[in-house]
Amino acid sequence: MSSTTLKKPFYLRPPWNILFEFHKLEKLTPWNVNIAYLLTTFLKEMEKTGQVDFRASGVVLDSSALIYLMKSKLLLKLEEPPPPPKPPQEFLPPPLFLPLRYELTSTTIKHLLEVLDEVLKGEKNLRLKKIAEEPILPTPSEIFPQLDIYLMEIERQMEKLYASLLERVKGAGIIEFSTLVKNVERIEAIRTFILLLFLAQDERVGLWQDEETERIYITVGVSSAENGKINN
Amino acid sequence: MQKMEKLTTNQPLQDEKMRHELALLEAALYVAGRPLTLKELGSILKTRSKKKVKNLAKILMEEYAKRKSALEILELKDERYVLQLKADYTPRVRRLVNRPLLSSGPLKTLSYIAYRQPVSQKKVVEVRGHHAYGHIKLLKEMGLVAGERKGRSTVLRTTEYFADYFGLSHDTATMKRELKRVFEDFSKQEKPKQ
Amino acid sequence: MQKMEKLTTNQPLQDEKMRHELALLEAALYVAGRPLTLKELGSILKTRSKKKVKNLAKILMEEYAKRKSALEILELKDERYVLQLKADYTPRVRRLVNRPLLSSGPLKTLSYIAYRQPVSQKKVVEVRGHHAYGHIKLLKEMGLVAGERKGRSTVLRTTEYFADYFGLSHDTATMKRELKRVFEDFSKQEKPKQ
Repeated sequence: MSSTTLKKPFYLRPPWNILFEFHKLEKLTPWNVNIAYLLTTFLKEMEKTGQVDFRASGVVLDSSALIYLMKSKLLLKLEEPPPPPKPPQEFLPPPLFLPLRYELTSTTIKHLLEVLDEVLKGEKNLRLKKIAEEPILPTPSEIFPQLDIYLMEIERQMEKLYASLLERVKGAGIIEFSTLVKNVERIEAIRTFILLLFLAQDERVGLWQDEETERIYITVGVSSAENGKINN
Repeated sequence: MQKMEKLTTNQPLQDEKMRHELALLEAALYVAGRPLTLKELGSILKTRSKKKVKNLAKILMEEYAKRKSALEILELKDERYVLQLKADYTPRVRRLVNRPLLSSGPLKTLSYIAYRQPVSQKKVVEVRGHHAYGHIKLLKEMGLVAGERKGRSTVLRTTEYFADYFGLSHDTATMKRELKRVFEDFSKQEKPKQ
Repeated sequence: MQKMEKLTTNQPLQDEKMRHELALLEAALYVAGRPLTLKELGSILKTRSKKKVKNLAKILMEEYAKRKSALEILELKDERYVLQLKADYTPRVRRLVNRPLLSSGPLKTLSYIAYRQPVSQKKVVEVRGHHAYGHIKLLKEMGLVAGERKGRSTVLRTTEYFADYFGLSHDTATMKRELKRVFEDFSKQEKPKQ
């Protein structure tokens, strides 16, 4: 043996070295380690050589405890019921692709058009509903896309009002605004007035206001030249 | 073809009539895309003779079997006939089908249920995972699988519609034997490719 | 058959390969039930050679023409091929056809898209209600409608399959004119009844 071996304390040689090399200890089967023998011979050797080292004794104590711990853990494990035998691998059949069959379908272009008819009616209603929900004068950003529909609607209302005016004055004559909007809601009265403004602009009716009474009069079926203009 | 020629060599008119009837049967099976009964087929041929329809259907089946077509005509248990694509071709052309088909997940669940039936829903979910709940719902909606409450658990099995769809026996034991054969054929085909 | 034998007498393996390819073509045309392009057919045969596909399609067409089948394979003017029932047979078997292409909800959504296309998905949902999301998904799955992202919105239009199914032009503008015309004729016919 070389001199370096001689300088090493006895307990770093086998069989005691196992108690000082923890990484090896953990890999051992604890049942293969005879702790009683190792400890007895360790003490005897220490006495014999006179190399009394309490740090070494401490490490030996620690290692022994560790081996006991490993043994007791194994014992506890043995107490546990054995794991159930693994069930035989379940046979998983491959996916069952449904047979492919061509099937002529009964839908014709006539069906498509029948339902299209309904859908377009729905679309129209939606558009009208939207118009009704919108303020009479839409915000500028919305004017452009809606302009045509909006104007169309105004024109329709103008015609309606004009027809009703003609009927009420029996062809030609004057009617007072308050009479026209009697028993109608305020908002409806305002709408009627706006429509009258449009009609007046087209020179189809004349509007004028009595300065004293502030009453508004509408002339229908009389040429605009004969009509007074609205007085402010 | 040979058989037909033998039968009708001396009857050219008869032969032509038969060809027309065979074509009508083919047309009926093609457009229906589902199994048709002898009665339904008879009504297309304007005959009440089930025997006649059966004979013609057999001839058409044989003709299809002879030419190495991708299509087949099968006779199902209860004297119904169906024209369909041979199963071997399904994986290759599936993506051309213009209607929603079941994807392979639900189809795997279906084959498991078919193979193990009657089988508890719990077992199916255990083997196929939690997605199987959705698959089972879908398969029930399609009428391929039916569930029956037994105490606290649900037992699943395939329906008669399922058996018809695949041209399998309505008898569970026989069907399972038939399916086993289908799966074995399938694995044989699949393996060399991979 | 004769042609094939001549081509491949000395190549039994080649012959078998070709038979398989012909069957694949047949399978593709059968399940699609609509005209397929050379490209689509090529993708099923796993070839990029349009010439090869065309040759095979021609052979299959001839085979179909030879046997007096109720089915025919036609070549359309834009090099597309379709397997279909010969028109003569339609009236006789029409009453076996009872499954609609779509139920009424999705069909309505489809008709609206066809009439207003290209139309934003938002607009479709606005007019048809929230169910339309499901309808659009289905229509896409069935290859009747295609969607294209444009900025933050999706623009929907019908596909060639849609045009083929209803016998309309592939060109959107022409199709819309056709639809409008048919629709107007239809409305005129309908009104006197009411």
